[in-house]
Amino acid sequence: MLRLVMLRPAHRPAGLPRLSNRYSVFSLARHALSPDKPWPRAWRSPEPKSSYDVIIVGGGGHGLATAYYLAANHGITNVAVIERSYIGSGNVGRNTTIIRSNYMLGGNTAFFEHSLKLWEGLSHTLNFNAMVSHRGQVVLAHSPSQLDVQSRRGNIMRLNGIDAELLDRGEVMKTLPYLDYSPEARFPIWGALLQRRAGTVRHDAVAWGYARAASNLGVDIIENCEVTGFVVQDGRVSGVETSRGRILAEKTGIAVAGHSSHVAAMAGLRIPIESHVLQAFVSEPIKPLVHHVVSFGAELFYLSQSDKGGLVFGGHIDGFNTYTQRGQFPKVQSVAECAVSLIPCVSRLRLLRHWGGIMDMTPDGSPFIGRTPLRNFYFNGGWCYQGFKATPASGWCFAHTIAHDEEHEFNRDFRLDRFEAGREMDEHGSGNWTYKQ
Amino acid sequence: MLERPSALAAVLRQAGRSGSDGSRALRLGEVRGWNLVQVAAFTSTAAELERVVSAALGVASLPTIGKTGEAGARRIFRTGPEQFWVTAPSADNLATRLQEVVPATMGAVTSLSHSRTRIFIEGEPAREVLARSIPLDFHPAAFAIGQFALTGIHHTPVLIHRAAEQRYEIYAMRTFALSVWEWLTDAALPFGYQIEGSA
Amino acid sequence: MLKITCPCCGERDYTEFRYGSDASKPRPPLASDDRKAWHDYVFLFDNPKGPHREFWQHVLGCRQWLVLERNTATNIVGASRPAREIAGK
Amino acid sequence: MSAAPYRLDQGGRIDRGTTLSFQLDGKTISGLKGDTLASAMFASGLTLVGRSFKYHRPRGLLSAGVEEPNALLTLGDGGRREPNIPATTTELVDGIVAHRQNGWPSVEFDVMAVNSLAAPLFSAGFYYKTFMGPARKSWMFYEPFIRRAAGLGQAGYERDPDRYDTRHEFCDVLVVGSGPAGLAAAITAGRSGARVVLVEQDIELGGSLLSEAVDSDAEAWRKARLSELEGLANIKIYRRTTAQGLYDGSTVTLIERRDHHRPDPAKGEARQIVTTLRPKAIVFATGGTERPLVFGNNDRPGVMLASAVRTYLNRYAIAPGKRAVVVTDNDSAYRTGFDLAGKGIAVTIADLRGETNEAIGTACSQAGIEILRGMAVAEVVGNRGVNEVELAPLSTGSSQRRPCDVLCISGGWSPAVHLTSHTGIKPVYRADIAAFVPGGFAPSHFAAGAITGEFSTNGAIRDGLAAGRKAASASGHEAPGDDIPSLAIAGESSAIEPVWQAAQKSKGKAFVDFQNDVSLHDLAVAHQEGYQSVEHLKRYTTLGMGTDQGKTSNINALAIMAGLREVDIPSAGTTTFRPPYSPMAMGAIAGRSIGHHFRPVRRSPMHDWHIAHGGVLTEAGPWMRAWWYRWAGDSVAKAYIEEMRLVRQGVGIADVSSLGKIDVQGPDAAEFLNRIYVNGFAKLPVGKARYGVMLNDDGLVLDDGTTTRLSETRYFMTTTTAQSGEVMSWLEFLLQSVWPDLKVHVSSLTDEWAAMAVSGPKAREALQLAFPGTDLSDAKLPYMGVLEIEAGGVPVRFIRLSFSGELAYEVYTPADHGVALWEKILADAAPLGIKPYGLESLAALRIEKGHVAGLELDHRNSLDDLGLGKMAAKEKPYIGRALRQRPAMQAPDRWSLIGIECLELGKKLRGGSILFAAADKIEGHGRGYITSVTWSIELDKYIALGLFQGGLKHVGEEIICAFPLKDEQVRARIVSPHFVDPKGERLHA
Ligand SMILES: Cc1cc2nc3c(=O)[nH]c(=O)nc-3n(C[C@H](O)[C@H](O)[C@H](O)COP(=O)(O)OP(=O)(O)OC[C@H]3O[C@@H](n4cnc5c(N)ncnc54)[C@H](O)[C@@H]3O)c2cc1C
Ligand SMILES: NC(=O)c1ccc[n+]([C@@H]2O[C@H](COP(=O)([O-])OP(=O)(O)OC[C@H]3O[C@@H](n4cnc5c(N)ncnc54)[C@H](O)[C@@H]3O)[C@@H](O)[C@H]2O)c1
Ligand SMILES: Cc1cc2nc3c(=O)[nH]c(=O)nc-3n(C[C@H](O)[C@H](O)[C@H](O)COP(=O)(O)O)c2cc1C
Ligand SMILES: [Zn+2]
Repeated sequence: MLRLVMLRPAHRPAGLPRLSNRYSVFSLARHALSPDKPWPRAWRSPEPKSSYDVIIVGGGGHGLATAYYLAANHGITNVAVIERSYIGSGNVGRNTTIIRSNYMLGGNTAFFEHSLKLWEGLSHTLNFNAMVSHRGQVVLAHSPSQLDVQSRRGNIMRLNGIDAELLDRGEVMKTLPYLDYSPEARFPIWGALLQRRAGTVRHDAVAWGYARAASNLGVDIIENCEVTGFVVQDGRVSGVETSRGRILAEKTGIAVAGHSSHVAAMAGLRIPIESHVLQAFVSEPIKPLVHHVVSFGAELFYLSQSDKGGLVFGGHIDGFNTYTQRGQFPKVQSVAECAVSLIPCVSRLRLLRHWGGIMDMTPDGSPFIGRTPLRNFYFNGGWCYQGFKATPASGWCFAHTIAHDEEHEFNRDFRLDRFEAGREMDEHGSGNWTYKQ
Repeated sequence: MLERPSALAAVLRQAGRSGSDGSRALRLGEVRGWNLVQVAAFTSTAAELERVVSAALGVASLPTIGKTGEAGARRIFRTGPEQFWVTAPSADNLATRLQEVVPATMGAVTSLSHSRTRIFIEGEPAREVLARSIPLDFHPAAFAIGQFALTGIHHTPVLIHRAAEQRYEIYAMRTFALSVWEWLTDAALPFGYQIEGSA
Repeated sequence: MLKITCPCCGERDYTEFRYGSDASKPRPPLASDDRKAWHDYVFLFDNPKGPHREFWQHVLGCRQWLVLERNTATNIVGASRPAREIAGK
Repeated sequence: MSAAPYRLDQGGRIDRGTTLSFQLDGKTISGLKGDTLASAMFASGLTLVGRSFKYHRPRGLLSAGVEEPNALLTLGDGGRREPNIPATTTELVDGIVAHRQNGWPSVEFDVMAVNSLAAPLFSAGFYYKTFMGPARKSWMFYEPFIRRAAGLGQAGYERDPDRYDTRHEFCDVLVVGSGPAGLAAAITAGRSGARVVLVEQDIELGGSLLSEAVDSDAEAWRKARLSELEGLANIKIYRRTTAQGLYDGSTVTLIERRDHHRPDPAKGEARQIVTTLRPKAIVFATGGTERPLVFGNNDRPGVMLASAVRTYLNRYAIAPGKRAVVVTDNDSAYRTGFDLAGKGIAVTIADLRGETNEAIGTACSQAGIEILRGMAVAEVVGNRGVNEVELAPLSTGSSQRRPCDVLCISGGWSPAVHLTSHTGIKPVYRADIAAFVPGGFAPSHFAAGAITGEFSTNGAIRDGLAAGRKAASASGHEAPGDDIPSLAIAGESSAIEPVWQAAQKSKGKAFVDFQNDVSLHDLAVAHQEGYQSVEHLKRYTTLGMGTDQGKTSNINALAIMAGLREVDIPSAGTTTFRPPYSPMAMGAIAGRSIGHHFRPVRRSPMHDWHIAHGGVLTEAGPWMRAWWYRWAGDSVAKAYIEEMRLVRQGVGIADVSSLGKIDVQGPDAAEFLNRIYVNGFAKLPVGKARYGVMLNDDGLVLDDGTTTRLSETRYFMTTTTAQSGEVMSWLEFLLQSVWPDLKVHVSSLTDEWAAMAVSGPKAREALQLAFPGTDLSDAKLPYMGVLEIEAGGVPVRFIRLSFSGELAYEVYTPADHGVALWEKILADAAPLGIKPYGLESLAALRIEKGHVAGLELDHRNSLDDLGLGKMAAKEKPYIGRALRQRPAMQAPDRWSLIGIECLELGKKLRGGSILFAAADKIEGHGRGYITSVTWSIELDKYIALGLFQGGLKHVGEEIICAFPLKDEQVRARIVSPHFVDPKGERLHA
């Protein structure tokens, strides 16, 4: 599998804009010297055509990446991305931006590592600085058996050519001196799994960068256009109904994350997803304080510091399905409890803002990318907590699947019907969450 | 009867702590020497069970949820649609009595005497301490004397009963009792508290 | 704060409850070996944007399972009933 | 020169009797009680409050309230260090240590100011366009510089010594804000007898009235209202308390600041308290915020909001200088002119509007105020302060210069619609007042005063009265008809003709967002590049993303963008308002649920005994459990071996009280168990125990344990420690919502019974010594048998089953008697050398025996994976049967349970090792992994349990256990997981 990753020109600088609007320190200088010379639009804002070869529903990270790779890798440029609001208005624009490839199940490891490799070259590929920061992620273990579980993960990573290091308590203390190592700590720190190549990415830039590069390759990005239905005839989808009229397409793919069930239902599909709200939190901007992505092991909680200076926190879903992009205060409290218990010095930092995003939760915590019971109709969703890091590979694989009407081996196991076969992909062994909210 | 060491034995030996103004406006401790029996009907036998149990306890009817019923030294809490908790002094062989009147076909009688630790908190700031622990309205009008609620303190289930104007009794799970105690005394810190009754 | 009215205990914070997902799915009879039916029951969701009928259990309370009507587009909660009243229906 | 050159010698709401002093960048500065840090600095002539974020431009006070974008200080030091605190909202108390931010070496001489030379390079989004080369990961090189340049204040690594608390509160009516509207609402609602809570972020009640002269009618009115408030016992007043967010279910979070009390954590005093308030009805009376005007160098120190100047003048008795210029597009700013003139300050008002209301005009000439109509700012002369302003006509005419020390600006007012928008109700635009007002309200929510666009004091009072009455009745109370005296304030007027960008002709950068240095030019760039949606604009330029959340900049920005797009303001829309209204400390949100109190601890009845007798405890979920005992060694590695030996060769006792225990009662109990366990329970005889496994509906293993039949209708079920809660809820779900017809009742007995395992060849002897009168012979109590006795009036239950594989008994007694029984067995059986053993050896012993536990029961495995397939009954239905049959779950090559023995002396097996067949290339995902490992005292080698592709089909085959994290590979062999006593003879001994 890995060799395959090498062969693929993952970061081939496809879709490099015409020199005139290529970004560089020189273009900045040019514009600085002649302030009246306007910058070109980052992406075109065309009227929708009456038909396309491929329509991608959803202008989030995955939809835009899919459009880009359709054009860049498969030469399919007569493509429209249809977004009901502004691009990046969904989870790509509201997530805690962590990227990593510490996955241990067969179906996951290669996919997420492929994604991390694509991240590594992304700013170059797109000629848009997405601030891909490989600052490293430390996943803490609070008991010997948790350390064993981390070890299994780390070993799989190493066996697949992915960087991973096991830290003992002392090494964690050196790396993250500000954690609570006192006897006061409710859950002592035993060690951790470190992936140095993991890190964060400037989330909005991912949407804009893919949009710009795709647009430069001829993809139409159509904002403020809501898909309200699909044109379905005897088991085949041939277009979409939108708030701006009917648009036909050879092939249609949906990548609408939290709205997956809702949109799939328009095509008569019932899928294994429930939509839950996940909250995120940011503190006031401060000078550099936390230099890694830190993940708590006692409860689902993680934080990192954005380049702008805010500490960005994330936790668990609120725990009931909803389509409102706002959370409940008790979850804000439990996240603050985790933050202060893990890193006592954040006590005096102030929460600036908190918000929510609609998460497409699946019973086993793994996503779907592939064909559907309907012909020429493809589905991408069910990303749970992990879709941001997946963005490049997801778009890459979804584009492949749509172009060849066949799953790539990277997304072979992300099938919509895997539960019928009994092929759950429970990466974290948390079991079917629908029993255990 | 063997003496029964308390789940709070260690802390009950302490004296308490003075609050920010040097006084001890609260009294905390554990109520000892009582038993707890749970009696529950099956959906279809609810009415029948209420009849025989109220007869056995010598009350006209069993209380509705939220209100306690008194039968001599015994106190009755409805803890579910057709489930009751009855407390009584240790001497009272309540469990046996109820087992006699409630056949297995009618319901389940379960002794829970050791399952719960009964913590009391008393004094003017008690309500504020509860406000810092439980998401319920303890305004005297909203939570009258004799009322009780099944709720949680610090993530653990409790039954809280307003026993008097400024006295609340908290039935906490035995295995979590010390945690609940630590939580309450920590909340009580600014007001000061005297620990009563040593184990 | 989502507030849920427990048919037994009255109105409480949702934090006293445990969510149990969609309550409108027909559960196949125990004896059924119909894998398709069981698969649909266990793994598929309507997950509607709007009125939703769902299970909750009052774990920090009377431990009753109940069925709540809630609008997932607004989080506005409606009526709740003891789960057993709709059992099998 | 006096300590406070700008302080007037009369007026203001400061207590001239009480001088307080604080440190700013090491210098001692004094102020008066009633000052904020900002007013104290201002009074003492300190007008340079900080440096700007990007260009490090000198900045002064813009406002006098929460909206302040510039005057952010770092307060305190050590663990109390707190960055980004607005000087305008910090009440002055003695001894505050403050530092200005973002200037190096000092705010006065900031070398980074060179940035402003390169300003053209740093236009909106510049960092998306560069820092990409030369290499693929180049950002890793640039990022540290960018990070250091970004951020505002510097936080420290020390632990916060202060204490915080959280609480819950309920009331009938909440009134947010104590201006004229809020006061009127609170009093009206209060008169109805409703439980009213009034919250005000300021230290005093009165809102905008606090900016009125102390000898005014307004002040008299305010005092009268306060005394009525004090008289109403049912009104609870929270000062220094901000309503931070409105959440679903009409819940509001409050944060109360008590810093001025200097709370002492040692005495349990909280520095800040967060309250989750659940009002039945709410009146939002949050007022409004004045907007700046956008023109060149509008960020110079000395350029201030007109209303703020009035506040400093009237509330803090500060004269901002000798000469003032006021620039406005609306009437409200004139009152600043009047009040300044009243203090003998020369005032010129430049009104952007062509003509203005006559009455005001005449009033001005009477007050000796010069009015220049249709004029805009062309140039602000001065760098660290304002010396002169050049005013240019918007249409024709000649420009004028006016020397001045302060430039008061007003671009109109924005109602504080934050809270009312938090639950998703978008505010709507009203062109007549050029402002967004709440777009609607949830049931029993109301608003009054400036938040609704009612900008007159009297109107606000009327509004408040009406809203207070409505709120009272929404909460089930009726307010009496009584009125509230009205209050007419002379010169109050708010007519406006908005001029969103008054910059056409002006020199220098025109700032829209002061804190994030977002200028008019940046908006233009964003527009050119297509970041035109207000949300894109915000994210691309960071406009409104600072600590002030754009309170002074958002509306200007979206109006300007609407202009660039040539659409109207409503179709441009606002960005989303999110909590908190103003930043709040993480520590305050967490309250006391931190450190030891982070989560509750669950303790066994024998907890204290273990500690007192050399037990070393460890976390197991919520539980603290005895891990190993010092009698057996000085480290877990040594001790668990000794403890194993104890059990294999003699007898030991272990605390297993954490096992889930469930009482299952009723005529249908047998049927119920028969449905939930894969194996049959219908025919289990009374007095017998049986091991059972439960599946979830999905056919994967949920839990295992033994269930004992105590009588025809009563069973005693045990579950694993980890799953006890899950199983309990699951059983209740089935009984209540699937099979309500079954006559079965379940209740948790986990807390009721203490449990101990007495294990080892001498276990029977040991118990016999403890219970001489009881016949424990194999005949009386065979394997899987149960015996219930009374010993000294205490019930004791023996269940003969074994986790270790040795002759063993689980002994149960009511929890309070746990220690007594435990000690009795230890004492009576002492001659046999009985000792306690802990979790580590417990686990090691079960590995030797091949019992699956937590690490194998990880929700991924099927019955067959765990080698338990044969347990499943053929005929009877049980939960999970259907989905257990899914093809992939029946596949022959699934990973299933195996035993592993180490083949290399001196090497150890490790949990988490990946397994390969001897011939395999060591890469990829292998054929399985190790779940649990122990040293086997029976076999004198490391052994393990694990899952392997094809499982026991491969018994005898050699495998490689790879642990690349430590660069280890160990040769091992697949064997039966039952390492000791495969035939189970010891069990039956
Ligand atoms: C708070 C939070 C934190 C997270 N943290 C992380 C993290 O740290 N790491 C990580 O890897 N993942 C994280 N995730 C998950 C990740 O953000 C998502 O899985 C991922 O962004 C989903 O893919 P997307 O970007 O395509 O979705 P989105 O950005 O949501 O795109 C879906 C788009 O579809 C559009 N759409 C919906 N319905 C229609 C319609 N009818 N017509 C047209 N368009 C429509 C939406 O408007 C939206 O723009 C987090 C998620 C949240 C909410
Ligand atoms: N254009 C104008 O002339 C104009 C514009 C706005 C206001 N005003 C004046 O303002 C007054 C309006 O009265 P009002 O009562 O509506 O507003 P107000 O400004 O007098 O009072 C609002 C109060 O609410 C408080 N507040 C705001 N948000 C809060 C929160 N989240 N938590 C706690 N407290 C919060 C503020 O601190 C303030 O004290 C009138 O006197 C009017 O003259 C005039
Ligand atoms: C990684 C990250 C960092 C953020 N940093 C800030 C910030 O510094 N200031 C701010 O106001 N908002 C910040 N936000 C939150 C956004 O303002 C916004 O709330 C979020 O993208 C959700 O959009 P919405 O609130 O418009 O629904 C950040 C968001 C993310 C995902
Ligand atoms: Zn209840």
